[in-house]
Amino acid sequence: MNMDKRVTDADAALKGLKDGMTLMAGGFGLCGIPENLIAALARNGAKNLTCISNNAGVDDFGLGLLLKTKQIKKMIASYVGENAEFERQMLSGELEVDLIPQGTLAERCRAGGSGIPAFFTPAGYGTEVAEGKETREFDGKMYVMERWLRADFSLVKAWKGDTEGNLVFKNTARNFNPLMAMAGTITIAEVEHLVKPGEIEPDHVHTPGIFVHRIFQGKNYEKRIEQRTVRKRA
Amino acid sequence: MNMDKRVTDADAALKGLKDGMTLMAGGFGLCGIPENLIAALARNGAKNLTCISNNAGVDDFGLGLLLKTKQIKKMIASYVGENAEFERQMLSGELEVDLIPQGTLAERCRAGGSGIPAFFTPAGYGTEVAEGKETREFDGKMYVMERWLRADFSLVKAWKGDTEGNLVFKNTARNFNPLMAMAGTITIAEVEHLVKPGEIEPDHVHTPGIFVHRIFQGKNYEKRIEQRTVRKRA
Amino acid sequence: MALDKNQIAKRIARELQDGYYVNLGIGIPTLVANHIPPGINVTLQSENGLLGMGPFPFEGEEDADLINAGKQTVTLLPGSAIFDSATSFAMIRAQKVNLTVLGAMEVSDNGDIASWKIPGKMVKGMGGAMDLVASAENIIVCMMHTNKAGESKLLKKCSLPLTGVGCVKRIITDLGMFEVTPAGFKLTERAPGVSVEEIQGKTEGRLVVEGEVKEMEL
Amino acid sequence: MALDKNQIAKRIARELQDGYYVNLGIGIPTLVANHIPPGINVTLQSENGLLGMGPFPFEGEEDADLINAGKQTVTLLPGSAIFDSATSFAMIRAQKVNLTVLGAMEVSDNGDIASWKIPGKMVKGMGGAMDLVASAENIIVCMMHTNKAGESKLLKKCSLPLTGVGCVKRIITDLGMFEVTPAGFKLTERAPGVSVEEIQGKTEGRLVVEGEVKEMEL
Repeated sequence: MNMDKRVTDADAALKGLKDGMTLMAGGFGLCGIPENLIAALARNGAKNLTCISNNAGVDDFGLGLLLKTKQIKKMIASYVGENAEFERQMLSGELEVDLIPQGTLAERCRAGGSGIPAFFTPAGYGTEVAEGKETREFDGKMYVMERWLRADFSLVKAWKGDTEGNLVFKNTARNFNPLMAMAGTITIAEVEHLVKPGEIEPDHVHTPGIFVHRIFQGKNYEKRIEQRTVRKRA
Repeated sequence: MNMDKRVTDADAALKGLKDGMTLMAGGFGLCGIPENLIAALARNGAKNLTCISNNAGVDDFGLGLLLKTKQIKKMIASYVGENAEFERQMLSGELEVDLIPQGTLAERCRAGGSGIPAFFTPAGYGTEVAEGKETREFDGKMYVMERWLRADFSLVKAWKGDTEGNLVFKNTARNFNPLMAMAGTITIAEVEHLVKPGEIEPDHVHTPGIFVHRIFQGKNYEKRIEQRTVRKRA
Repeated sequence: MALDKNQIAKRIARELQDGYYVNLGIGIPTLVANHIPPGINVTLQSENGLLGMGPFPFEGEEDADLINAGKQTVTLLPGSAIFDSATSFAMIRAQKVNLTVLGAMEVSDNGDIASWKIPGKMVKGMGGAMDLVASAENIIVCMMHTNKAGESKLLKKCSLPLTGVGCVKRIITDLGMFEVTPAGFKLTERAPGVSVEEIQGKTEGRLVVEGEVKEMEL
Repeated sequence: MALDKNQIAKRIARELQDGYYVNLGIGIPTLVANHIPPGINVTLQSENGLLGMGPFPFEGEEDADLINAGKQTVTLLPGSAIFDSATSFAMIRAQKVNLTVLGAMEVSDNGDIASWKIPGKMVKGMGGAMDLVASAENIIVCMMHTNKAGESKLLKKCSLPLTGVGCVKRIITDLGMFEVTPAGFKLTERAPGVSVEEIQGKTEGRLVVEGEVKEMEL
């Protein structure tokens, strides 16, 4: 073993990224998004990107930053309701948008990282999501055939990672990150804590290092909360 | 929350098991097999069972015990080379056997527990495994369509479990156990350490409790080693 | 009198059974968690990857890494489990979740539901709703009986793009509770003080009224 | 002189590149781990759910819960990861494993491989071999050049049930190293002291010999 996958920072991690590429970005809402990599992407300036992510950020954070700079040509997501600029670009036709069911999105990413080119799911049968897709009955129920999703670059955020690329996520910041990590030709992980091999229990690894190609410790995490809901102490 | 899924022991856990049912049993070789549940099955005496398990145990341990008592009508496995009685029953036609690629077996169990009735895999294309199955080209490569596998009862073994059914596996005893846990109409987990809710970190759970219906602490684990390979100290 | 949102949630909560795993959608469904009857233990599944969702955190204890599918800060409970989005929808599609409660814009009398898009106007996306309605064996839709213009949301045929076909089994509105049957919406309970005639007048889809329809107990 | 098993393993080990993830099959392939050249870091994947497989344990430290795909007791290394069987074959099918080394009963000159069954006689099952050969971009097959009866195992067409079609890229036997090309088995190296004529005599499939064939360095 001993494969040191460290790169110096987010900018260095994006080496090889080109206009027109397909990217995946982990996160659910603003929870578990690769903040450093998104900021570096905005600096990088690559254009005509296809972005696959469950959401599109908010106007001034997350993938919203790349919408502002008009680097995104097409967005594949399941829910984009938090972003006014997104809605404007979509309704005006500036932005291509492919909205797909959340479970289908998750499974398509996993399929891309599992060598499964297609699978059947019940989600979306009979709706416009199934238009143009093969449908089939199994055991009396109707299903839609969905294809895998893969990315030139997958950008994920983990809580902890070691230099071999093994990743551990924290709470619901896990979400799409492990699935997108599997589906990248080049997968970059930014982590809050970069540790030495051996500091993560093998049984606690969520993403085995084989799926990760570059890793670095992120900085200045904002971790913005979208809906701060609290209760009063009794 | 607070769903107590405890049953007293392996015999009680098998309540409702009937002749002719389909069972899954976790484990790879003798590593991570549900020892207590297999012993209880032999006592239970249910017949004409279809067993889905990566291997068939050895002559006097693991699923080999159920071959001896001729409770198994059909075996679905990927590798059965360690069991002379198995080979005898198979070659004589007493036992129906469906041998399938190991990765396909794992994925079919996961599919059964994921509501995915069918998927495409490259494994077995052009071989007798693909006979009678749909094949299709995706992006220039040929694939075989495989169906999900589900079981009336899934028998799994974990290292630790809580009364809500959350499971944690140890080292390579994990193998097929989490996948088969997903695919059972009734999933029974035997664990070496049964603990209270809250004693397992939510981030460390390998199998969420929703997949487990009955749980008990096993006893007298033999954990037999098939190939004891060691090195001398320098 | 028509039910308010909390009363709708309270009525739905009476459908919970001990040991249920439940997925509650955004909006009125979320309120159901506040009305779980004593003695009934249910486990809440949040499709962003959490089983055993606890209440909102105390002020100052919010964790940005711990939210529910509505992006609200929540807490863990003893026995909670965290998992990725693929595993989350695996358990949904494999029907391990016993009850799904969600909102809708329209429902048709054959059980179709529309909830995610108003073409050219509101396009937020379906999130996990399409997976949930296509998979759940037990779905309760809750919504207002009419839209802001006073038009029925219980229709012969949905006018908006569908979220799922023939999947809704039960509907609770501010006016009553309905089962979807081959003959149409069967009225099973009236909101207290709401007449069958009022419900008939506000229901565009086929409505089935058999015998005396009892008033809802709250 | 024909190579022994350790020499075959040693020659294969020279194909390892720094940073490779490698899956080694049961038998001769397992021996490759003993010959990894200095300065080359590779990570061994065992398809029962282990990345970063370490050496056999010291006597008395065997753990029944920690085995490799050959069911041998092994150890962990700093940086090892454990996963379930579906994830294990996910990484195999997604071609994250850089090199797969496995044994065979027969190989044909178009790259077909037979390794799992002798009908009516030996039916152990394919284990993970079908997944591995159908997925790996880089497969080395190692085996004896002939069977116990002295018959060639490098054939025009496999006589036994196939494990995979057109997937084998390279073969190492006790007699030499071969690439599978459209014209057949191309001899790239001879075992020390083994003549091209001997190899030709023991190869039933199409053999391509171009120019001087160098002797293998060990």
